[in-house]
Amino acid sequence: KSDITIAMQLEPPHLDPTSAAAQAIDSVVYTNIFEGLTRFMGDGSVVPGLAESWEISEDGTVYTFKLREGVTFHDATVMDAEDVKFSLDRAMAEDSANAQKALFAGIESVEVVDPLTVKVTLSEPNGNFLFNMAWGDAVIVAPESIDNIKTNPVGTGAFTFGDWVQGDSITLNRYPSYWGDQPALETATFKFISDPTAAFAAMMAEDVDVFDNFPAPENLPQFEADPRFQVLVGSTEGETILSTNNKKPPFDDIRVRQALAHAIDRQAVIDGAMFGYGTPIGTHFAPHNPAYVDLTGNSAHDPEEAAKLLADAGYEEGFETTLHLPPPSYARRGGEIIAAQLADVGIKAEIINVEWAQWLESVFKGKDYGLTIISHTEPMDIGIYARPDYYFQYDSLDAQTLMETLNATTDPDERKKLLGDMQRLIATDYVNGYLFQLAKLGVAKVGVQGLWENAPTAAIDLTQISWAE
Amino acid sequence: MSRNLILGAVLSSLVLLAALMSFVWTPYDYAALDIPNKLQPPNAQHWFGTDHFGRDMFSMIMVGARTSIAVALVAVGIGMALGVPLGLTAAARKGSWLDEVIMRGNDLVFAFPSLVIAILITAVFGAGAINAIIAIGIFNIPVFARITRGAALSLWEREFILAARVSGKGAARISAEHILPNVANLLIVQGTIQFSLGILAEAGLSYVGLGAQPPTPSWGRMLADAQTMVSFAPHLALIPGLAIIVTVLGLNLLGDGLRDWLDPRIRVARA
Amino acid sequence: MLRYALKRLISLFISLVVASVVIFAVIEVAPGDPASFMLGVNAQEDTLAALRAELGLDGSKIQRYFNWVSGMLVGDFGTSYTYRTPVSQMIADRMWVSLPLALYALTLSTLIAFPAGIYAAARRGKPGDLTVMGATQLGIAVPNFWFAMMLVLIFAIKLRWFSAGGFAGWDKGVWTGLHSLTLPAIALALPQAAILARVMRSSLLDILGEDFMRTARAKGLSRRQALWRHGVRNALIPVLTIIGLQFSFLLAGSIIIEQVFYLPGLGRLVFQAISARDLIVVESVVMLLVFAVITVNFLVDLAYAGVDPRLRGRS
Amino acid sequence: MSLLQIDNLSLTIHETEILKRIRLRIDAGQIVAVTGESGSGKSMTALAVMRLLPNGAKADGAILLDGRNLLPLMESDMCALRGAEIGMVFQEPMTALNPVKTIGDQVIETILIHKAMPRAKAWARAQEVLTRVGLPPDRFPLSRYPHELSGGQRQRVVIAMAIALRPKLLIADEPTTALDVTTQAQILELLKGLAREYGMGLLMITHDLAVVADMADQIVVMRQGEVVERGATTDLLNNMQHPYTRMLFQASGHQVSLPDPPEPQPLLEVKNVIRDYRLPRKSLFGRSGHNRAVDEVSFTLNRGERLGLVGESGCGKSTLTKAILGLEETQSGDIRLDSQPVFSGHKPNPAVRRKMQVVFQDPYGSFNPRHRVARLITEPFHLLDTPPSGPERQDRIAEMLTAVGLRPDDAGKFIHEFSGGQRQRIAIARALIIRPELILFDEAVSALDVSVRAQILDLLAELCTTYNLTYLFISHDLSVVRTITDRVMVMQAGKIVEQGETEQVFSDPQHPYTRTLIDAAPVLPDIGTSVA
Ligand SMILES: Nc1ncnc2c1ncn2[C@@H]1O[C@H](COP(=O)(O)OP(=O)(O)OP(=O)(O)O)[C@@H](O)[C@H]1O
Ligand SMILES: Nc1ncnc2c1ncn2[C@@H]1O[C@H](COP(=O)(O)OP(=O)(O)OP(=O)(O)O)[C@@H](O)[C@H]1O
Ligand SMILES: [Mg+2]
Ligand SMILES: [Mg+2]
Repeated sequence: KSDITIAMQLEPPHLDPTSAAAQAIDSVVYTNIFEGLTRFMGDGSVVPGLAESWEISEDGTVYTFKLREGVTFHDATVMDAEDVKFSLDRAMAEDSANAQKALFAGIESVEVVDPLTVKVTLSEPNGNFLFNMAWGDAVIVAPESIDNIKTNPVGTGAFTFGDWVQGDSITLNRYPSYWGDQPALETATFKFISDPTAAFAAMMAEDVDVFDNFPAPENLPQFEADPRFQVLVGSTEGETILSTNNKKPPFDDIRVRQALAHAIDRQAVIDGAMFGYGTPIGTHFAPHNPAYVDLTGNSAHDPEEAAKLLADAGYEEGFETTLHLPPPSYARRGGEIIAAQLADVGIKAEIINVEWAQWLESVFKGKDYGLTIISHTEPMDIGIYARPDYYFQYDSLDAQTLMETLNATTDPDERKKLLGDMQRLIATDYVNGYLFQLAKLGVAKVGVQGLWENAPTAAIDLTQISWAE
Repeated sequence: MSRNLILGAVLSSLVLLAALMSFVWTPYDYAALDIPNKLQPPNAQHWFGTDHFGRDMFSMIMVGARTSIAVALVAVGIGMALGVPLGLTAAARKGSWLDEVIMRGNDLVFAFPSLVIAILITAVFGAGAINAIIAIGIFNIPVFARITRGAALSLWEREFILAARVSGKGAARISAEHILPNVANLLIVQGTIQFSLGILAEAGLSYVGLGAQPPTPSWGRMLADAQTMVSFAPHLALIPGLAIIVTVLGLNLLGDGLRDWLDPRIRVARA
Repeated sequence: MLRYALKRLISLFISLVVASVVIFAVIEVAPGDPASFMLGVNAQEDTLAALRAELGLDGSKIQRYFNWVSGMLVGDFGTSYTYRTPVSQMIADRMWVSLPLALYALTLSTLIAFPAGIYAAARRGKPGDLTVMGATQLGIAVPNFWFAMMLVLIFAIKLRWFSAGGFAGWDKGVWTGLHSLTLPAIALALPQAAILARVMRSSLLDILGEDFMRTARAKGLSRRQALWRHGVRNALIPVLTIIGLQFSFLLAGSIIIEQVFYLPGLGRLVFQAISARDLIVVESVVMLLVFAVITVNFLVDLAYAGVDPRLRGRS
Repeated sequence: MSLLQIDNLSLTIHETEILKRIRLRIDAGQIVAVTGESGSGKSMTALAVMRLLPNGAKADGAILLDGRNLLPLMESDMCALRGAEIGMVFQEPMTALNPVKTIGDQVIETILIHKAMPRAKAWARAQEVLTRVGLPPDRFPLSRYPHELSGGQRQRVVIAMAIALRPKLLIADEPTTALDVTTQAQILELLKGLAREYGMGLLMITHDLAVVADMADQIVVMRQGEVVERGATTDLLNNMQHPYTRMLFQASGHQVSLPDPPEPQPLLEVKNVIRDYRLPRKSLFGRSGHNRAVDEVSFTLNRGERLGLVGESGCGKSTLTKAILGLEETQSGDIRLDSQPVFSGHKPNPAVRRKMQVVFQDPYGSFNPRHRVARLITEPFHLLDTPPSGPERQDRIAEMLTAVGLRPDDAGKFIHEFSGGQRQRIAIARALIIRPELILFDEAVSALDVSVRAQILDLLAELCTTYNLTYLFISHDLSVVRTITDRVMVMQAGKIVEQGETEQVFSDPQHPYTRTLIDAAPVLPDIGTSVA
């Protein structure tokens, strides 16, 4: 069997990973259709992609990439250094619509040395540069096919774009002239099923072979009990937190934020909202990362302590605030539980369910909120705590200097230590309520092999997938 | 009194009773979570079992009845309060531009896809019971306007209206004194039907997450929450589903029964 | 004739203009920015501005309204903000699901409702009537999404006669297409059939009380013959109105059912577009639906004339 | 053996006794008229013969058609008889035909349902019977729909359907009550002709005694489900045995005597009044036209005078009433009461309006069923600047109720608690309560039973003496107008074609239309002498 149907919850709006934030785009195209200079592996490591190798100058500002030979785009044109320069320049440009433009902010210039060599000069050293180049937003595209990239993506990956039945499915086909090993699959169909019930039904009825990121954790025991299916539980980069508006009274008082942290029973949230799937976190960092520090004890569930802290802060009667909840069920369900837990210590949080567009507008941009629940899925994004204008409005000089030092540091041990300091800083400042690391819950038919268990980035790497004999 | 009327009245008042009762007593706090005891099937402690957060379903159904009734009732109220005067006016000014404007306006509202507009309204103003009421209420206006106008038009042809006009009464006065009381029956019957539709609409909106917001329970949201759990905790979907069915059924039967009961032909025969 | 058609057209036109203003106004005040929705939390201000310019969101509202309306007049519904494909093509694609689904459901409901309504009317007050009427009461009371859930549970998961949802597309054959629309169509049709059967019954009962039915019996027609030859056609007029209303409802009102069965129909398109703030799609689809309803009403008016010669023109 | 013989027919509907041991016989070619007050069971008798009784009806006794008892027959056998052996014509021609089928189809259906002949022949037969009833296919093609015919023409179609297979027995249940007098005369003539020509037995139900006397060979008088008297027409008319029969015939020809009118002194002046109605579109694509309901009407009504207005249905009588009352604006012309216009500046003139009141045809429909009598009859107080209140109001109510022959304590009742005649009395009380100078009676007695009608006419005459009434009495019933007015106007198609002293106009009509009208109206033979 060489075809597979993979379901996912959201449909990509279009197929250009370099001009939208939608993760669904990456799920379909990342490493399948488009590739970057470097790429993520399932375990989160960054390995060479279209760049076979690279050299980094002494001061860490010049990267010279050696490109693979014989790489062609699906329209048979050759991928060379010009394409790399084009792609990076396009992402950095004035009128670029790249959702992660910050990834390219440090690039000063891109030079074509020869058809297979590109030299990228940074304005200052950046320890994350290779990691940044592995993002879906940094894939290499070709000027010839850029005009229709949104509906007819042409990349260098192992699969070519086949067909898109809007609202229903996208089909990819094997690219015979792929530079690397030929994948086991001939065709792959991505099906979009947003409704959790429908997801369950589709899986049960065996309409689909794999469900990437199954939306209803409550159904997993049934799949586990069913010999037809396998359940893959892994981790994502999603730190799920109770974001707190640090500038809005009473949350500008650290005692109130600490009270909040002690009022929450993480395990209850994980059990109730995620049916047990998820790892408790005590700071904004992924537990599977070697640099992770377990700080959950710092904000252990202790309603009495919380009440005491509130009284200290002058809120013995509690107070009222809002809790904005975006659509995903971790937020909606988690929100109900947290609201109930907060109510126990006297905080009356009015639940306001919002759509993403509203969330972006009023919470993220307008900063008009008290509390909100959200999973921060970008990998290694602790840097947001150094941005005082970020929506939770944490303005700490310590954090900002720490991050600056970190960015300029390339030594792994030193970086690890700095990351640990940063984690401790935000945990003891109780910037946000830290809940759990979102689990990646995959369901597949028995016999499907090579699925990513973890999700360092939103990707469904078809090249690794195959059917057992 | 027909069987329909009695059955309908019994079912409806059962639901109403549960709703009223919930203000003073529920077996448990409807909002109290008890996650270790989640998803219990109906048993002696929890008559309707517990939901995915361990909340008592019986208490939630009682309080949910309150939500459903409140939303549907106010929505019908809006529809009547605006629709009936519009219908009376249109009938009183039959054939004038005012009549034309009112009726075309009605057609236009009818032409809008109601659910889409309801979703839009909640997108604009945020999800919540009040906005659900408005969204449902708007589409009740033309229903009542049309019914009122239709009935009023035939009343305006009646000789007793002519007699009132001979007595020098103006259109507004006649509408209030003679037309309104005579269309009241019809409005009551239609009211119960719209009420039951309102309950379904509220459930539908809550089902897509646009009705009353948690922790206020609502039958539609209970159903939505239950969706993924039907296969292993069917009571989660069955109970609110049956609650909706019983209520709507009760109201429909009540409406049907009232229609027969209030039918003038039968009334005269009884007198 | 010409005058009438003209009057009808003018009123249709005014309705559409008013509708377009209302739709535009409602949608434009909705909070949320399509550009930031597209670009997510890490987007930079300049990127957002660039995208907004690209989408044509930087002009004034009034200007945008006129662009939209004038585009529609020449059949150009604009380009979707999120999908970046022509809206007209997206609508056309979805129409191929929604329209057949609506027709399928309507056919089913008619096929159920007509015999049921006629049967009940013919047996007024007898156990058969009471049974049918009881069933219709229940049919109206059951929320269709709940019914859909039960259908999936039984027919897709337990019995596996149908797939749980999704739409295979027409290119795999009409039968496959219909097969995948069957459960949704049933879920949609049931409440509609209940309503229709009731209307059919009461309309028929009204007709049965008419003098001409007695005349027909006096000619020697049996009860059944009189019912079929003289009753049904006359009873059709109120039934037609309801069918017209139902069709409009089915076209747009199946959002929830499309959601449950993850069908790529118009309803879900609007639903998604609203949450993605793909304003142009929402505006155009709602506009189209309003247009469809008004047109269907017009067609129903014409159908009246087909059924009732009193409404036909005299030559 | 008689054609139809009904023996001891009893009928109950849901345990209520409707018919009590009815006996009746009809011979071939004979016309038997069944008469009696409303609700006496005439229609039920006919329906029992057809076996088309309402649900819950149980019939006992025997109905023999050519000696064969119909009551125990199977339904399918009855179907074979209906239309073929027994034809029936109903009262309402407007609704007796299926609006969505052509007249041809409907006539042919009778023939085809009995499989009497092939379609082509059936077609020819349909044309033949339609011609026979006065609808020749060249002028009235079979493809016409009922709505394209007038009431009289539709009734002819119904008759054509009933006689298409030349049944032995034709039952006609009030076949002409919905038609105007001239059309009525034609239809009755047609039925009579058919009965003679085809030798059919005709069972004709009517409450119009003049029609009965004119047509029937035999008369059957029914009352409360019983046959009280029967006999050959001339015998019965000359020798009525039962007091009910006598009462019925007397009431039909009831005469009242009015006081003499005072000196002419104009009260109401109507000059060149025109009233047009915009017609609704005739068809989906048609354009709307105009209908001139009142055309250049002028007349004067003097104080204390009783003026009659006659004319057939739809000639514009009610429209004129509304114009006089100032309920609707006229297109041109001038209406003045006491030399003041009823309409000034597009608004009714309240000062004038309070001097007029009206009594309508339908004694039930002209009252709001939800109000009590006291409120109903005091509604005109709204016209007064200072309406009486408290005990004064009570007194006025009591006075009025007494004046119309009711009791003061009836004021607390609802309208449905009264009989038709009492209701019309209440309507008159309402009209009188503000002592108007002019009362308009628009078909005020047409909906009443003959005996009740006689009482109301007496009441009017009495009130004329006590209150010195001035009124305009509108009716299509010439005999009533003749006795209750001093002067009369004849209206045709919106125009007044003749006016003059009542007796004069009736005894010596000048205008041809007046003559047709008087000729067409069936008259009761003078039976005053023969009443014992
Ligand atoms: N469907 C019915 N159910 C019960 N009672 C009925 C029904 N139809 C008629 N009746 C009653 O039967 C009685 C006789 O009615 P019928 O119609 O024969 O009177 P009629 O003499 O024809 O009167 P009219 O002159 O008003 O037509 C009346 O008292 C009436 O109330
Ligand atoms: N509201 C109206 N709109 C249009 N035409 C009308 C209206 N009222 C009456 N007509 C028409 O005006 C004409 C006169 O009607 P009107 O009611 O005055 O007749 P009428 O003499 O009182 O008849 P009847 O004896 O049947 O009461 C009729 O042709 C009628 O169809
Ligand atoms: Mg009768
Ligand atoms: Mg009249």
